[in-house]
Amino acid sequence: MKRYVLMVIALIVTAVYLFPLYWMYITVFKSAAEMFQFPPTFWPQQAESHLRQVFEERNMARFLWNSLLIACGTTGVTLLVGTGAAYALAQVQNRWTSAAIFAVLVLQALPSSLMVTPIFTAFKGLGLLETPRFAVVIAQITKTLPFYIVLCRASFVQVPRELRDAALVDGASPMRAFFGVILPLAVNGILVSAILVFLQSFGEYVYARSLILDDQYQTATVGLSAFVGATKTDWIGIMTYSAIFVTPILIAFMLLQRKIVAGLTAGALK
Amino acid sequence: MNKLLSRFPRENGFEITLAGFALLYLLLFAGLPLLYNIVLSFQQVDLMEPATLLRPFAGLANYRDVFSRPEAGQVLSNTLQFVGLSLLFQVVIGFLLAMLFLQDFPLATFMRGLFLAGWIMPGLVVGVIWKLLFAGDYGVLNHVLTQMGILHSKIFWLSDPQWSLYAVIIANVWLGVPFNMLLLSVGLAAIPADLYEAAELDGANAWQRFWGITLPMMKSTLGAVVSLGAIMTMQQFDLLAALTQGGPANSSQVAQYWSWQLSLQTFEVSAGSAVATLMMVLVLIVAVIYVRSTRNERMV
Amino acid sequence: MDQATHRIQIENLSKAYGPVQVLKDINISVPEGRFVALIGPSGCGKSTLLRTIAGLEKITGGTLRIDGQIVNDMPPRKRDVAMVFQSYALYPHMNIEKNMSYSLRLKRSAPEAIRQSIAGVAETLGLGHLLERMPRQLSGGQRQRVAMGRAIVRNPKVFLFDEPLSNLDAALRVHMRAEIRKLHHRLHATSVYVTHDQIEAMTMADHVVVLRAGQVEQQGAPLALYEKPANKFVAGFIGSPAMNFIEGVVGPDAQCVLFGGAARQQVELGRALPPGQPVWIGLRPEHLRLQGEGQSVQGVVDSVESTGSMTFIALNVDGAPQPLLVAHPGTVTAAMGDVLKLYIAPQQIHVFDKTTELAL
Amino acid sequence: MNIRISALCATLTLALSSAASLAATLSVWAVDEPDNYTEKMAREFAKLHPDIQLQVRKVGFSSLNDEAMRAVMSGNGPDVIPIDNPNTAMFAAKNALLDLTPYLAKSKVIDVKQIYPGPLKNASWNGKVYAIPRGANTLALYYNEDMFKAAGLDPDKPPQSWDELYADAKKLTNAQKNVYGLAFSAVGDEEGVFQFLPFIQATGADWDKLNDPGAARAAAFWQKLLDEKLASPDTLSHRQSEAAATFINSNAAMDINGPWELMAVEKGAKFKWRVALLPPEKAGGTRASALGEQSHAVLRSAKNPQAAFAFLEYMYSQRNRNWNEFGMLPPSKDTVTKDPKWPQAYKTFNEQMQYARPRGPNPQWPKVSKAISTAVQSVLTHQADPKKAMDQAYKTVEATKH
Repeated sequence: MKRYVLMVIALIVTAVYLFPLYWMYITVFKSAAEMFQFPPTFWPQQAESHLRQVFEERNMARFLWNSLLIACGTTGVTLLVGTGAAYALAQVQNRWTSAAIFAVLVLQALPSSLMVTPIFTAFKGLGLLETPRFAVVIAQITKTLPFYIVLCRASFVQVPRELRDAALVDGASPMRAFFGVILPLAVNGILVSAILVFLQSFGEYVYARSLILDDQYQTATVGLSAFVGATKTDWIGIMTYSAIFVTPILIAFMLLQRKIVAGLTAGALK
Repeated sequence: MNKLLSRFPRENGFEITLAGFALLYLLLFAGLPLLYNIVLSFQQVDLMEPATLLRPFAGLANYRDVFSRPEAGQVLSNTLQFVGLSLLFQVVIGFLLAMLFLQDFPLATFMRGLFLAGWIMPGLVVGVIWKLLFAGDYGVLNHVLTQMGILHSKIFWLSDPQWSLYAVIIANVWLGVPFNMLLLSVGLAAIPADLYEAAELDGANAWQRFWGITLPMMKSTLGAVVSLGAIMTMQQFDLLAALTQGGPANSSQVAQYWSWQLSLQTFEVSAGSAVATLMMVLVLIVAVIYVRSTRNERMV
Repeated sequence: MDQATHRIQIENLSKAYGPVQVLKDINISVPEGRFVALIGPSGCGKSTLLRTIAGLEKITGGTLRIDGQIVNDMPPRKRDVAMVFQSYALYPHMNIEKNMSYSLRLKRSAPEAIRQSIAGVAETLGLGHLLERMPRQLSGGQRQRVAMGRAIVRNPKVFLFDEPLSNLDAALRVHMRAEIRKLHHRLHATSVYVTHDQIEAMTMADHVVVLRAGQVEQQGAPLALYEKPANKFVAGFIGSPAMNFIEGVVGPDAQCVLFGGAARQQVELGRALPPGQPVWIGLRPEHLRLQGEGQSVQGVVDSVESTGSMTFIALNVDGAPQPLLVAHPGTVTAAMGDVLKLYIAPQQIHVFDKTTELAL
Repeated sequence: MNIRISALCATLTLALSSAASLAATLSVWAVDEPDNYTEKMAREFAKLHPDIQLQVRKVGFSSLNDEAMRAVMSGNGPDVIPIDNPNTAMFAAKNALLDLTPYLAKSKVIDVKQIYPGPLKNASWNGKVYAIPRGANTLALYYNEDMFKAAGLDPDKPPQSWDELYADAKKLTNAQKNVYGLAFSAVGDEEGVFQFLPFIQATGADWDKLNDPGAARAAAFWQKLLDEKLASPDTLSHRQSEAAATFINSNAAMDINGPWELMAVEKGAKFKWRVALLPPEKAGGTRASALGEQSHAVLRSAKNPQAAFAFLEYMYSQRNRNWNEFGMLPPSKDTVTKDPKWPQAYKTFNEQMQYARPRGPNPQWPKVSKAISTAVQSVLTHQADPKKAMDQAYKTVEATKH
């Protein structure tokens, strides 16, 4: 009985929480007049949609592809660079590593919107603006890396130290011990952190807006911002665009969520 | 760098290489821009001049300028409220949800998964959705609250200076709750069940078990969650840009957005950099808290 | 004995974390095939010492030789030592077979050879039917065996044990103790065994090293430590129940010790010590007799506990910081408040200097 | 039409796929609205000049200034940028723009003397021309005829003074039906300032005369409209386009807006509507309106100034299409608009244009703008008294002059 009471509570809470998402989808199918109605309608009365039109007119295929490439690149490099660092900062614990963690946090102190001017200037000097998507990847990593290190470090801390010792005594080099024993055990945490990094960079806006100077490399977030202009605010269009933008991630997430959540909760090794 | 490396115990060579690479990357691509910002805050800057570090030194004039502005006090108070309230509600709601979904009931895992969906939304998208929800005349939030009898007249969330900051906070809490729940779930799952059993045998009720076991065992997780949350909240920008842009009349203005407006809208780069530098001090404090919370986290 | 026959030779070894000395001037030699126990209270540095032998901790002074070769800077993988951890440290993501074969696979031994050695060891330890299982599917005792097996498979120069039995229940612990001992007899493998349980040390080891605060207090054969403890610490640490101590002063005749304040008592030592010297006298509970003749110590019964086979009586004696414990076989009738006499032979009395605590 | 689109697509693919030859590359920034003017023009221009390799980047209107500033600073700018007209002075004063005066002297396409003085003033700095206005726009009063009639008002007599505007708005407001009398934008950036300036200018004050009591009167008038809920309290966060949307969807009976909304109004409005001149403070008093629209400038760092100027000439040459295709008023006297759409609106906006006043020039316009919008918003939210707020803004504006 108690289980079903809890379930009902959880259902209500979840429904309330997901309401904004519902509202986004419902608005997609409303007409402008209906959207401005008060009291608002909770179900579109004469459903219409401009999914196809928005997708094509806004060149979303191209934008989404660019977003995907950038997110994959960012996630890949973050994993490559960050995993080892997270492990190192979990494994070695002394005042130097404390200082390093401190540095990692402080180095991402400022929002991208304030970092972008010096980064733009520097990238121009380095010639990185010639490869705009790569430039965005490089810039985004400064945000995702600290975040990833901090998250991932926590899962490395969960791996008992004695396992590494055992591997070393068994004849593994520190590198073998890392790849053969520690990495497989932290893989859940790594996976989850990587997914979060991916999503974070898929939704990144500021660096893409400023570092990509050619529209054919532009990302979906920037495409969305073009809707909100001085002389035009097309709410239905914005919601349609947003829905097209987030639905693939939502679906991918739904498919993966079992694994993610299971990985998270079973993460603690005994 | 070499001298620094030599001070590490040599047996950790492999680990040092790993960490060193990441740190070097961050120093290069995040450290230098940061430093640039700090330098600017002590200089007289004309943005149009070519990029150079040699500009007239201004001492603390930029800081005095920032503090002498009429909106300075409000921005400070708003920033503290924005960070403090966002964190408070994110952590409390996240904690409650994490505990709820840790219980055994049908569909628990599935629903928790759904919850995380909120977090994968880009800040910009969340911003525009909430702007629609908050709309005073036709927004659904006003309708629902009125129907429930909580409100008697519409609140103009984004235009009423008494509400605008809280509107932004509400949206930010919405955005941050899944992340908090996620990390706190992991922490909660790591608490051995026998501790609760032991406490129950000792006659502790649920409330006492929470204060006696859950909270102390979650100390380091909470430390991490709070400090990461604080840093993420101080970085929140897309949401502000989409919702109120600091308005009306600076009523929802917070440091990060103000700094951006000064630097890149009115092109008072020196003042903008000074605000950014002051923000870094705040982050510095949070980072200290985080690093302290990571100590003694290994119980083995 | 020359160095070559010593598997492990530790000379003046020291280890410091920054300003904190955790090991000081350690000298231990372990001949081939010997079973050495490192024992001491927690925090004495015994585990650290073991880890320095494994190469998991760097030493900051002295030399450490394995098979005559200095290994101070040698990484663990080159030392050819095997270690059994307190938590067993089984790789959770590998099944039992993979766990046991990990080191051999790292050495790139032939798969057939690996299979054979695993089969052999599994047979010996009775793990044959568990090879496909994952560690989490095993009971504590089984895991412990796997940890042993993982070490044995390698046929290393040295076995290191870090409190391997402390996570087992009492019965299993006694059983495994015997089993490890049997294995050692069969394999004749040089072993260093860390424990805080002196019974384990006494029953299993050929050679016991007692550590305190990073220093060796005494080392030698188990019985030698029991019979001739070098100081009050070792005397108190070795033996169960622990030795009783009474504070006293050597009498004017140099032959006896006076103690007990107003209710003056004395015991004969059967040897001469400088008169007037303040001392501790040490009396083992199992040496105190309720019936007998000759000299005795008198006390008031504080408590009586009987296990059936043994009766433990605690008596309050002036001059003893703790009540004197008597271990008496069988059952004894005594009640709280009774005054009892405890008989003891002079040669069974240990005497330690009051200040240096060294045996006299 | 179809042919044109496919030709466009062909050019587009060509532009994206073929390797760049630097000598003939033309890099253009475009703001995505209205109706994609700059990008459309660039594509047409590139089609006429196959040797030119076109690169277009869309920039959000709100980030135009800082993106352009960054581009100038790093020397990595495009050849042609759009500038919101009050900001030309800022870029020119910072020496970022190419002085077009010598080019104009030789030009056979652009005759500066024909350009209306307002737009020209907004495109010049220190007597030199730095930009070519692509057109002009101004604000007027849209109103819903059906609602006028329903409220017993005469659609032939739109408000002629602030008092009438107030009275009409009051009659038109119907809280039960969620209808406000008036919609406009007081949002906290340039858009809100753009809407506010006509009101203070009607009183005799101006952006550099905010200490004039008229400025406080204008602010107080806006305050009254909001306080009495004749305009939505969300006016403070509505952009002009959102204000227009409430008008189009019959949630507001009148709307102060520009010609760029004509197409949206025509498409969306399910009622009869008209456009009237903005009312002066007192009937028969000074009329004023804002002067807006983007101009196009060539950056000093442009690699190909000849081609860039040729592109500016091309856009200017197409000015006859401004009204019908893009909802923009022409930039010059010699423009001929054939069969103007929405003739009533065309006439009104053209008339209103005579009262349009340029913003600035002031090389620190963004700072001026920010000061004004903060003042307006703090009055509307009752955080400051109109007089005090305007005086404070005046001081800030004065400080930019030194």
